[in-house]
Amino acid sequence: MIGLTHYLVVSAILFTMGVLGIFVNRKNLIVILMAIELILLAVNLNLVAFSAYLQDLVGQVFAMFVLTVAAGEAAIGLAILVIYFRGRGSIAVDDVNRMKG
Amino acid sequence: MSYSQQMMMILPEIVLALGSLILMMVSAFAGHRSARGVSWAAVALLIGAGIALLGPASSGGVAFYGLLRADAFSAFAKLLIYIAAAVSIIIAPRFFAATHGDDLKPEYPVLILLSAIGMGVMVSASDLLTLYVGLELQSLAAYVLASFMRQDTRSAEAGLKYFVLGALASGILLYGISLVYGFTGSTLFDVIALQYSGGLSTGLLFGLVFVFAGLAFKISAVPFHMWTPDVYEGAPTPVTAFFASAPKVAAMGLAVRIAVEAMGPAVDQWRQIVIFAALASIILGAVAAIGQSNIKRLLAYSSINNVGFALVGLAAGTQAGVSAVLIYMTIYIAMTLGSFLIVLQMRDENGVPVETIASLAGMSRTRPWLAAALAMFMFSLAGIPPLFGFYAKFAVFSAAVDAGLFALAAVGIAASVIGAYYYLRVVKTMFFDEPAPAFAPMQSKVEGGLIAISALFISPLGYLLIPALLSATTSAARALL
Amino acid sequence: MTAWFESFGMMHGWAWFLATIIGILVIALPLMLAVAIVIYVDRKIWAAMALRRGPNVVGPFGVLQSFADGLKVFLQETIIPTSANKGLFLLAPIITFTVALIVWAVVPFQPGVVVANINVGLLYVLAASSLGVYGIILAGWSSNSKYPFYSAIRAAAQMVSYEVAIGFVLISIVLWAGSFNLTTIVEAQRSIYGLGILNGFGFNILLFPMAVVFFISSLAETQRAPFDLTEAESELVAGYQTEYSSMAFALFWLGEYANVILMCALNAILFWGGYLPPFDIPFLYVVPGIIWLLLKMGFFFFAFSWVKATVPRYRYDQLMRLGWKIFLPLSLIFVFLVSGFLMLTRVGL
Amino acid sequence: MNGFPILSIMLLVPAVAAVACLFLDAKSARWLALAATLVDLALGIVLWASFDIGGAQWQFVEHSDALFGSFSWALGIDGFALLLIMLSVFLMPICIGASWEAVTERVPEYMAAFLLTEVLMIGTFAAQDLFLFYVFFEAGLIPMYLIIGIWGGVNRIYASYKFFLYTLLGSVLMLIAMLWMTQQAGTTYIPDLMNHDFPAHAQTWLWLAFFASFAVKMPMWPVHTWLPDAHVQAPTAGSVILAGVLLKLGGYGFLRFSLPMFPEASSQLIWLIFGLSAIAVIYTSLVALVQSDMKKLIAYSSVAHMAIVTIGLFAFNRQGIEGAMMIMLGHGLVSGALFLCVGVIYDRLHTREINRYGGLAINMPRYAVFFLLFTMASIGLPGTSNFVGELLALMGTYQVSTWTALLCTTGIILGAAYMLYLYRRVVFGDLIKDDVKAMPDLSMREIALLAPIAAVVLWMGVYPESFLAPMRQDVTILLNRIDRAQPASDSAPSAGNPAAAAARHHAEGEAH
Amino acid sequence: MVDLSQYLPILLFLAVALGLSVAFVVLPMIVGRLTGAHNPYPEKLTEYECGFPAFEDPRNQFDVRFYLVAILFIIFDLEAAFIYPWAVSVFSLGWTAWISMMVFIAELALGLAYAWKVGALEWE
Repeated sequence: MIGLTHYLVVSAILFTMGVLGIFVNRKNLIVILMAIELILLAVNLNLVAFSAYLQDLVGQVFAMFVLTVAAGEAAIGLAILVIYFRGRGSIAVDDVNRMKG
Repeated sequence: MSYSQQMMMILPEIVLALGSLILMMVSAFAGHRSARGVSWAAVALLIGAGIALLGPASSGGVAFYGLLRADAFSAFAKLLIYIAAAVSIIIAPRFFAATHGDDLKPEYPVLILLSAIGMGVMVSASDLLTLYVGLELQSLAAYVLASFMRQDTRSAEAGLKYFVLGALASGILLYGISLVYGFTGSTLFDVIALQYSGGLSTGLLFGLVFVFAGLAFKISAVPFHMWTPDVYEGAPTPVTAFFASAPKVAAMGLAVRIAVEAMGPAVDQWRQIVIFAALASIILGAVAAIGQSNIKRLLAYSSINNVGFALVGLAAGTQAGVSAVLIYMTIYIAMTLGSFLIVLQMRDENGVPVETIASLAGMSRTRPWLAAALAMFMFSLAGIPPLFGFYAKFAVFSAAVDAGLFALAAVGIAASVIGAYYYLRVVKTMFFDEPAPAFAPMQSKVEGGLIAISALFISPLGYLLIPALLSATTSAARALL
Repeated sequence: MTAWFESFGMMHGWAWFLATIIGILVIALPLMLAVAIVIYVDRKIWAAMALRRGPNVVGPFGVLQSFADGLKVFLQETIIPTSANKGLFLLAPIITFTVALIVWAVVPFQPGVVVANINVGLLYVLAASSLGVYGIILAGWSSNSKYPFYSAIRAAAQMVSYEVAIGFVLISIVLWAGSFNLTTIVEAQRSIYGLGILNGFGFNILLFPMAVVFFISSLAETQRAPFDLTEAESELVAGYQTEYSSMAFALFWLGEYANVILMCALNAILFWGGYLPPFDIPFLYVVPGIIWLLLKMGFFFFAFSWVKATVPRYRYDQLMRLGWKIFLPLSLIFVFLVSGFLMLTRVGL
Repeated sequence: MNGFPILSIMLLVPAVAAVACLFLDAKSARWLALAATLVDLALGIVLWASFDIGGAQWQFVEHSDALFGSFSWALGIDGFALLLIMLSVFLMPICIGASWEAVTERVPEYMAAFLLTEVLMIGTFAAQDLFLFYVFFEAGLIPMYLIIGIWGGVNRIYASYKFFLYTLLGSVLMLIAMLWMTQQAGTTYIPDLMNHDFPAHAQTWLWLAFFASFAVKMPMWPVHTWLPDAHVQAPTAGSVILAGVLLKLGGYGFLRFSLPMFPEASSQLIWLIFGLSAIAVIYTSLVALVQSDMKKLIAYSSVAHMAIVTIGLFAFNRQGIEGAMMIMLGHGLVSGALFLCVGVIYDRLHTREINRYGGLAINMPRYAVFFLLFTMASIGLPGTSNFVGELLALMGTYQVSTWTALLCTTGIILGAAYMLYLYRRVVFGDLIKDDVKAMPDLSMREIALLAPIAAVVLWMGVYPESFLAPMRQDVTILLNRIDRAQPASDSAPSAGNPAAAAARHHAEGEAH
Repeated sequence: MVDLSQYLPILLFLAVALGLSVAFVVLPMIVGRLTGAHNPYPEKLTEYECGFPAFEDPRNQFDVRFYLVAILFIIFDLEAAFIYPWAVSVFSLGWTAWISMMVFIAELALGLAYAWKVGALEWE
C-alpha cells in the first residue's frame, strides 16, 4: 500500500530536481522558472500528503495558498523575464552577467 | 474577542492596504503627473500606519485564531519598516528624474507600500501560513521594484536574479514549512513549539534546517548571500536603499520570531546554524567587500557583514539577545539609509549618477559636510565608538557573552576588524586622496535634512536615546520570550 | 454491470474493471460516431441557412460524407515537415483529442449513469479542458512555421481569456448548487425557482445572464464562429493545423467537434437541467433522462451552427475586449449578486 | 567644588570648540582652539588645586545612571588619573601652538580633530564606567587616523591604516573581556570592578584580552611597529600628542585594570611582561641607534621607555608603580618636547634626515640649549624628570627580577648612546651646509612652547614630591589589593616568612 | 486517507483515450507505408509559405501583449481557486466569510481596473 513515506520520497526527489534545475541548468531561463514550479509542486505534494495523513485540513488550505501565490510569482517572473529579454535579446543563463564582482 | 477588536489589531495593515489600493487607482487614472502627489500620500499613509501602531496593534495579543500576533515586538519592527519605507519613497523622485529622464512612475510608492504591508504581516505572523503570505507579498513587490528601471539592462538583470533566487528561497522555506507542518501536525507557532520541546525527530530537524536556510536567503546571510551584490548594484539606488533596510528588518524579525517562538525549545539545534551563518557572514562580507570598486556593491557586502552581527544576537537566543537584534537593526537601518542617501548625491556635473568609490576622492574638500556625514556612517558601520554603531555591536556581543558564547563573540569581533578595513578605505578616499571632479550640488532640502537626521542619530548624541531604545526593545523581546 | 459480470463468477476487481472499460468505450466510440454525424449536421445546417444544399453525394442525403472524409484522410500520407519538431508535432493532436475525450468521464447522462462520480466534477472539467491549450500551442510551436505559430498564440490567448470568465461564471452555479459534483448540480436544478415547475438554473432570473455569458464563452472556448480567428483563412491559412495532414489533421477536427459537443452538454447540464425534463411535471419523467440530455445538446448544437452561419467574425481586439472588459467584470459582479442574494435568503442577516 | 561637574565641563569645552571650529575660517579656528585648550588647562589647574591629597580615593565623582541605559555616565578621578589629565591639558595648548604655522591646509578640521582628541583623552582618564572608558579609549582612533592621514607625510596612508587596524584589533578583544566581566560582576562601575575577585582561571583570559589592547597601545614589542610609522608620518603636533598622551593610555590601562582587577593573572604572567619588556628595551634601543630619521629614532626610544614603564608597573611594589607613573609623566613631556624640537627644524628645512643637519649650535644656540635639556632628560640625567622615574622603576623591578632589571638598565646606557649620538650629529659639528646656515633661531612662539615643558621637566627632577604625593595613597590601595598575588622574588634574600609563603602558595595554587 | 478509488475510472478513461488517439496517429502512418502513399520529397516537407522560402525565423518575437494576457490569466484564473472552496462552504461559515471574499473580489476587481486603465487590455 502506498503510504506517507512514498509521497515524501517523491516530493523529496522533485524538490531536489527543482533545486538542481536551478543550479545545474546553464541553458535557458525559462527552465529555471519551471524548476521553481517544480519545487513548489514538491511542497504541495508534501502538504497534501501530510494533510491526508494527519486528517487535518490545514495542509490542503496551505497548498491552495501556495498554488495561488506561486501563480502570482510566476506571473511576475515572466514579466521580469520579458523585460530582461527585450533589453538583452537573450534568455540564456550564461548571458546573465552584466554585473560581476 | 470580537471581530472589531481583531480588526483594530491589524489597523496599520488595513490603513496601508486601503490606502495603497486607492493610490494604485489614482496612479492608474491620473498617470505620471501624479507621481509626487502619490509619493507624499504614501508617506502620509505610512505615518498614519505608524500612529495606528499605538492602539491594540502593539498590545492586542493573538488575533484570528492564532494566525497573527499584535505585540510590542511586531510593533517595534513595523515602526522601523515604516520609517525605512517612507525614506525610500521620499528619496526616489529626484533619482528617477536624474536617470536618463526616466520619470518616477506613481506605482513606485504603491509597490513600496504593498511591500511594507507584507513585511508588517511577516513580523506579526504567529502561524506558518501568515508568515508565507506576508513573505510573498513583500517579495513580489520587491521583485518588481528591483527591475523598476525597465530600460536599464542592469536593473532588469537585478530583478531577474532577485526573482530567481528569491523564489528559490521561498521554495526552500516552504519545503521546510511543509516538513514542520507534517511532523508537528500544526502550523501554529505555539503548537509547533510544544512539539519541538519533546525531542527532535529527523523530520523536525530537516524542517528546521530548511526553514532556516530559506530565511538565510531572505536576510542574505552566508551561504545564501550571492544574490545580494548583484541586486544591490543593479537595482535603482532608492530601491537598493529600501532593500538594504526594511526587508532586512522584516526578515530578521521573522527569523527571530520563528527561532524563538516556534522553535525555541530546539535552541541548541538552530543555534549551531545561526552561529555558522553569523560568522560566515561577518567574515565573508568583510573579506569580499575589500576588492569592490562600486559603492553599492560595497554596501551590499556591508549589509551581509552586518546581518552576521545581528545574527550573533539571535544566536544568544535570550531576551537580551532578541532585544539586541532589534537595537542592531534600528541602528543599522539608520546607518545604511544614511549611506544610501549619500550615494544618491553622487552625481557628476551633468547630474548622471556615479557609483564608483574612486569618484568619492577628495570629497572632504569639495563637499565637506557630505564627506563628514559619510565618514560618520562608515565609522559607525565599522562599529568604532563613539558613533552609535558601536552600541549596536556592543548590544549583540553583550548578549552573546551573557549567553556564554565566548568563542562566537571573540571570533566575530575580531573579524569586525577586517570589516573596518574597507570602511576605512572609503574614508581614506574621501579625506586623504586628491579631489576628483566635484559632484553636482545637492538640490533637495529634504534629502539634506534626512542625511542630517540620520547622521545625528548615529553620532554620539544617539547614546542619549539608549534608555528609550532599550526599554522599547526589551518590552518587544519580552513579548516573545 | 459489475454485478452482472460477477454473476459469471469473476473476481470483484476484474468485474469492476471490465465494466468500467466497457462503460468508457460506450461513451468514447459513440462519441466519435457522433462527431462524424455532427460534422455532417453542421455542414447541412450551414448550407441550409445559406440556401445551399450541403453534402449530398455520399450516401442518402450525403449522410455518409463524414465517413468518406474519414476514410480519405486515413489513407493519406502523414507529412511531417523537415523543420518541425517531430515528437512534439505528433504529440499535439494526440493531446488535443485525448483531452477532448477524457472530460466526458464525469458527465452524467442519467441519475447515477456516469463513469466517475467524483465530488469535484466541475473542477475536473475545468482542469481537463484547460489542458487543451497545450495541444494547440504544441502544434503551433512544433510546426516551426509562421502561420501555425501565430495562430497557436492567438488561440491560446483567446482560450485562456474566456476560461477566466467561465471560471467566475461557474462559481455562481456552485454557489447555488452547493457542490462541484455534476450530478448534484443537475439535481439542484429540480424546480427550484421559476414558477416552481421549470427545471434549470437558466430559468432563474439571476442566473440567466450567466447562462448567456457561458454560452458565448463556450463559443469562444471552442473557437467556433464568430470567434474562429485562429483559422481565419485570409490571415492565417488554416491556423495551427496548417502543416498537418492525414489522421493527425483529422484528430484536430475530431477533437474540436468533440469539444463542441462537450460544451453543448455542459450548457445543458449546468444551466438547463441536464437529464431533467425542462418542466417539473411527473409524466415528463417517463422519458429517459438521456433523451432529454441529447435533445438539449442537439438544441445547443443547432444554436452553435446557427451562430456560425449568421454572425460575422469578430476582430481580435473585439474578441479580447469582450472577454476581459465585459464578461470578466460581469461575472465578478454576478458572483457578488448571487452570493449576496443567497446569503440573505439562506443565512439571513 | 562640591557638585560642580568640573570633569564634564572639561570635556564639554573642547567638544563644543571642536564643533565650532568646523564653522570658522583658519585664523579664528586657531584662536578658538588655543582658547579652548587654555581654558581646559586652567580648569585642570583648578582641578589639581582642589584635589584633596590623602582624601577620598575617588574625587570629583559624577554619576548619572539614566543617561545611557546599559552603561552610565560616571566620571571621577584618583591620583593617577589626575596626573595624566594634567599631562594632557598641559600638552594640548602646546600642540595647538606647534601647529600654528606648520599646518596651513584645512585648519578648521585640524583644530577640530585635536580638540576632539583632547576630549577623548580626558574622558579616558576620567571615566569610571567600564564601557564609557572603552568608548573614549577606542574613539581616539578616529581623530588620530584623520590627523595622520590628512596632514601626515608621504607614506601617511599606510601609517594611518596600520595605526588604526593594529589598535582596533587589540581593543575589540578587550571589549569581549569587558562584557564578560560586567556580566560576571554585575556592574560596570570601575571602582567596584577593581574590588571584584574574578575566578583565577578566568583572570588569565581576561588579562590576556586586556593585554592585547594595552600592549598595542603601549606599544610593547613585538606589536610596536605601528608606532614608528605613525610618528614619522604624523605632523609634529600629532607626534607630540601621540607620544605624550596616547601612549600613556596603555600604561594607564595596566594600572587601572590589569593589576587591580586580575592580580593573580598579573602575577602569573609576569614573565611575559618582563620578557617582552626586556627584549623591547634592548632591541628598540639598538634599532634607534641606527636610525637616520630623527622622528623614527625618538619613536623607538619611546618604545624602550614604555618598556621600562611596564616592568615597573608589574613589579608589584611601591617603587615600581610610582616609578612607572613618573616615567609616563616624564616621558610624556620629554618625548613631546623632543618631537617639538624635531618639528622646529623640520619646519625650517622640511627634512628629518639627521645627516642633513649639523652645527646647529652655532647658528641656533637657544635651540641647542633646549634640545640639550630634553636630550639629557630623555637619557635620565639626575635633576630631570626621567631620572626619578627610571630609578624608581628599576629599583622596584630589581626586587622581583634581578635579571630583568639588569637587562633593562642596559637600555639606559644604550639610550644615552643613541640620544647623544643624535645630538652630536644634529647640533654639534661644523656648520657647512648652506641651507642649514640660513636657519633662524627659535622664534618667540617656539620658545613659548618649549619653555613651559622645560620648566616642568626640571621641576619633576628636582622636586618629584609634588607629583608623587597625589598618587601615594592610590599606590597604597593598589598594593593592598594586589599584595596577595605578590610574585616570587629572586633578589630579596630574607629569613623567610612562613605565613606569607603559605599565602602565596595558596594563591598560586588557585592560579593554576 | 481520502478514498481515491472514485478517480480510478478517470485514469482508465485517460488510458483508453490516449490509446485511441495514438492509434489514430500511428495507424495511418503504417497504412500509408503499406499502401505506398508514403512518398516524401523535400518540397513537400518544407513548411507552408506563399511560394518562396521563408524570410525569417518563424518563432520570431511576437507581440508582448500575448505575454500580458498570459500573465493576467495566471492571476485571475488561479485567484479563482480561492473562491471555489469558499463557494461551497460560505453558507455554513456565515457573513464573515462572505465579507472576506467580497473584499478579495473587490481587490481583484481593482486589479482588473488598474490593468484596464493602464492599457494592458488594449489591442489596438
